[in-house]
Amino acid sequence: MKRIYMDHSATTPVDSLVVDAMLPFFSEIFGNASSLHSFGTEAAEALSLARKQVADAIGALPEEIIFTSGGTESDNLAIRGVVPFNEGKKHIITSVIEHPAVLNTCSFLESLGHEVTYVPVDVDGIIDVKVLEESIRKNTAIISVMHANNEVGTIQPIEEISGIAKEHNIYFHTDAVQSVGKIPVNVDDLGVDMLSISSHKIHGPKGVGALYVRNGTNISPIVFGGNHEKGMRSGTENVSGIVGFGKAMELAAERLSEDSVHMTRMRDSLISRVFDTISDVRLNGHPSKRLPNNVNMSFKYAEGESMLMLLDMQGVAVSTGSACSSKSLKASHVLSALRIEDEFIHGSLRMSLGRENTMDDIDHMVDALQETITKLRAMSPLADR
Amino acid sequence: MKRIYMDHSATTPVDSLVVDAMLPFFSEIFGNASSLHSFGTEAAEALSLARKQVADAIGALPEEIIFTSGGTESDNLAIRGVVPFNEGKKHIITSVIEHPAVLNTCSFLESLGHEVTYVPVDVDGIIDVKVLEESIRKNTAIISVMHANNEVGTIQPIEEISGIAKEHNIYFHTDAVQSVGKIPVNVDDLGVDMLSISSHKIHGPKGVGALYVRNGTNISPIVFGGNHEKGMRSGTENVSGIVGFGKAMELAAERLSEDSVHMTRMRDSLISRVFDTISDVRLNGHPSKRLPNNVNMSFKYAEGESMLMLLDMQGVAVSTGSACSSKSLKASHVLSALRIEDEFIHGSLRMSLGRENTMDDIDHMVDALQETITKLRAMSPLADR
Amino acid sequence: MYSKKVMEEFSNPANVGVVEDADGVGEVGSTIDGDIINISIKVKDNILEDVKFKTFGCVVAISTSSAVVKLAKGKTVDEAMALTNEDVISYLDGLPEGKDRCSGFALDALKMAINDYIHKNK
Amino acid sequence: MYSKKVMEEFSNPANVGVVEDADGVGEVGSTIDGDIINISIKVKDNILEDVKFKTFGCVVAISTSSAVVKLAKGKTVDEAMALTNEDVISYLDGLPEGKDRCSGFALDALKMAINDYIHKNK
Ligand SMILES: Cc1ncc(COP(=O)(O)O)c(C=O)c1O
Ligand SMILES: Cc1ncc(COP(=O)(O)O)c(C=O)c1O
Ligand code: FES
Ligand code: FES
Repeated sequence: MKRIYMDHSATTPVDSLVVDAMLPFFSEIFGNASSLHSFGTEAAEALSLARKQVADAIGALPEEIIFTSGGTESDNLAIRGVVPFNEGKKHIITSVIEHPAVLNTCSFLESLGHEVTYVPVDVDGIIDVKVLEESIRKNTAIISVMHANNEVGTIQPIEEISGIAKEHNIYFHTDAVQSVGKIPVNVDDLGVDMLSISSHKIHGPKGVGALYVRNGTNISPIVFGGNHEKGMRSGTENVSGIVGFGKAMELAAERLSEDSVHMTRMRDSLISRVFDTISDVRLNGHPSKRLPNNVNMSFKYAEGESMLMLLDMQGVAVSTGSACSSKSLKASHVLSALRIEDEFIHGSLRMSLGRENTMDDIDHMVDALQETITKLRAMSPLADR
Repeated sequence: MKRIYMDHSATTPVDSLVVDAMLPFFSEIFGNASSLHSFGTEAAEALSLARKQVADAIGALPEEIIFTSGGTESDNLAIRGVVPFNEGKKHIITSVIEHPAVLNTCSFLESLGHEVTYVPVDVDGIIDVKVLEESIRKNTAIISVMHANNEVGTIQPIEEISGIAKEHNIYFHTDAVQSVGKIPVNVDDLGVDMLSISSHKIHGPKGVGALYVRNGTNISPIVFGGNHEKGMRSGTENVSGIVGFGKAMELAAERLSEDSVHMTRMRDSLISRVFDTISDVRLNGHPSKRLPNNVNMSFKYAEGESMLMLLDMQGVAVSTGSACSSKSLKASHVLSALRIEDEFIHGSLRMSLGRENTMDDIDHMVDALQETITKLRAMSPLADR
Repeated sequence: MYSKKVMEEFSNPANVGVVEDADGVGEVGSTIDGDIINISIKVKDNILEDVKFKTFGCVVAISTSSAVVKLAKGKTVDEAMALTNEDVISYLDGLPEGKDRCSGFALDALKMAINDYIHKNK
Repeated sequence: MYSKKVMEEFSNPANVGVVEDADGVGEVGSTIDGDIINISIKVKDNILEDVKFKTFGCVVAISTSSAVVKLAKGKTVDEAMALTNEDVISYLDGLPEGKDRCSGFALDALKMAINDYIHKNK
């Protein structure tokens, strides 16, 4: 059976060029980058190159890159890192549709006595900039709004928000985990002080990421030890992982225009063909301000997990926005924030495209989806009411 | 030039069997272990196997293993993790010769108002158990003492200390980053509640580690997000890294007796040949209670960095306990704690052996060392006084 | 995650539909919650001659619906009323931890249908 | 990390030793600190005819010692006294950041030796 992977927002296959770049760093150039001998300096040089590759891809300076264990840690570091430098500033502004890495970091800080404003979004998932601006207080330490949403792909007006933050002299962080490699991400154009990236979302290895921290932005670490990464992130550097991440960032930048054209074509074709062939369906997220690789649609009379599993049996891998945590079948906080109607909210599918998908995959996907929906609707007591 | 690596306490080359185990997990079995589809379940199964491999190697249960980004994060998680569950218990006991991952975590907690007792060691590096016991207070939350020291290789009486901790109903954590794969490490024999491991010290990949947390031990996370690792460590799991780590743990356990015999033979030969051929030298650390792979010796009239660099030019990679941080030529906190005399403290070398070293390497090392010491002593104004 | 048996019942469910001229009907759930299970029965000589289901819901909801219907079919009213959650779960070779939310719904719907039948025939 | 020139001077230092019948001697450092630089000079017709060093210390200490001695040799007393840290560092094609602790010691030792000579010949 042909297997088609359309869950690139969850993770991506590592590009073969990235694997090739990593391979020498397991058993040949294996030194600890902190060691003074030649095994160490070789490793340190590899880190320098990767740091430059990451920096170049987002228009930053190498010294502004802190390597972390992934997007989650980067988000934690950005938000918790500024707190000690803002004695008395105990207010944080973020959006209701952030990734759990941001939301749960905020709840943690709330448990320590910080206050957090969660700014709402409109039905397309765009943050209410007016509410955001109004919620700024004298003691606001940081604003954190994601560049593009991982579930519905909506792209936020980051330039506008960063302008507001700058006006009020507040640090601004954006989670760009989903946008890097899909749309242009330049720290100066975006006007951000901090920006999170994750390697495994851009065909790099898992367990690596970075936080961009603009020169002059004071943060303190959240992991303590041997003072690696200029003291901002202790722990022996994951050299092979960072080398792969650097290569993946280089490739992402090089291929951005080609990749985004290719993904946009597939995305638009998939959306229009689903609308053409399946009834009672809606597109979730913004119709145009969305990632080129994100298709999030809801189907009446079909439940997310069931669709996902039937599709999987046909070799097609996608994701759903509804999840069962035993006590309840929870709709995702993002779809809820977009105020999706009850009949649609439990029947959402996210089909996230990648560089290696083809138009053939789209055909296959539409066929599998039709079969799946037909089958589930035939079973549903709601479909014929 | 033949290159000889004798810095295995800093990091190790990844075993080729480990690399082989990892390779399929980059571009073939690349799913996110949280995904419900088959790409995801394949990844989740790989994690389960690795969790069992790690658990089995230390006599633990799979559910007692939390994967982290390395030894540093494991140490942070262990010590900071118990704090929120010990309201009012604001006292920590550790030793003066811990790794910076423990010491700097403790200083961080001190900055938050916690109190830390740093128990001294004797001239061989063995912790003063009597002082440790006497420093226990009503509000002691945790005792953290490393299993074996990374610089001088001294092995601590962990069973004795854990017995004391148990008697007083205090959580006990040990940093076993250096001992795993070199001496037996069994969580029940050691009687520990928590134990840190790092993959790259045992021929596994960098950027992965684990914290063993005994069932019933309450800790809270230090990285927040999607609640991976049962909520104890958020962030998409580094599947390929964890698979490699699992394999490395399996190999470490399988080869333990063979490896330790081999390393002990090389160690003892290296030590006695250095004593035989070079004057004014001392062995740092305990003469017998030391890791089979650790040789730490100090040479009068020769400075550490200079020795290291001359050896490196002869293709031999070792490490030194003295480091220049610009303002001062700092002797390591470990050597200082062992009260090594001034003439010896800046002239220390750590030669840490690995599975792949041979008796030939020892010959080569002794020759290179003799040449190095001769050269530096000829230059030293002290040697002929 | 799911047992083979669960996936079998889920992907090839038998007895989907609504029994014609049903003697009893039971329905559990709502769209807000994300699942609805409808079970209808035909009873003859105190025996559940025909049982059918229609389910909107997760894998567990669908597979337990199919299982419950199979288990109930051919049984007497009393035997069917005596069916337990454990019967259903063991028929399915177990359900994964944390996925027990929907596991009782199908049985609830069956019993509701039987009660409906009993009530109507009192 | 270190420039080629630093490693050259470090691994092949010239003029190691103590000048016989030295006209001036300078010594900086202590075993506690971890480095000692000893420089001895022979002066003839106001020119540093011979300069030698003995150094216990790090790569920077040794390479700057060798560099200072090479720079001073053949110079007049005044020229040698005018040597700056920058002269030494540029001769070595730079020193890595954070490794500047020992960079001035060798020059200090040289000037101490020259002052010793001047003092003795007053
Ligand atoms: C928007 C966003 N932020 C953060 C993360 C977390 O990154 P990582 O998986 O590297 O921990 C993800 C992905 O899981 C994401 O989609
Ligand atoms: C004793 C000890 N603990 C902790 C660590 C930190 O582990 P990692 O390098 O995986 O962060 C090391 C090694 O650096 C170590 O030797
Ligand atoms: S929603 Fe059906 S079992 Fe969880
Ligand atoms: S100790 Fe010599 S430069 Fe640092």
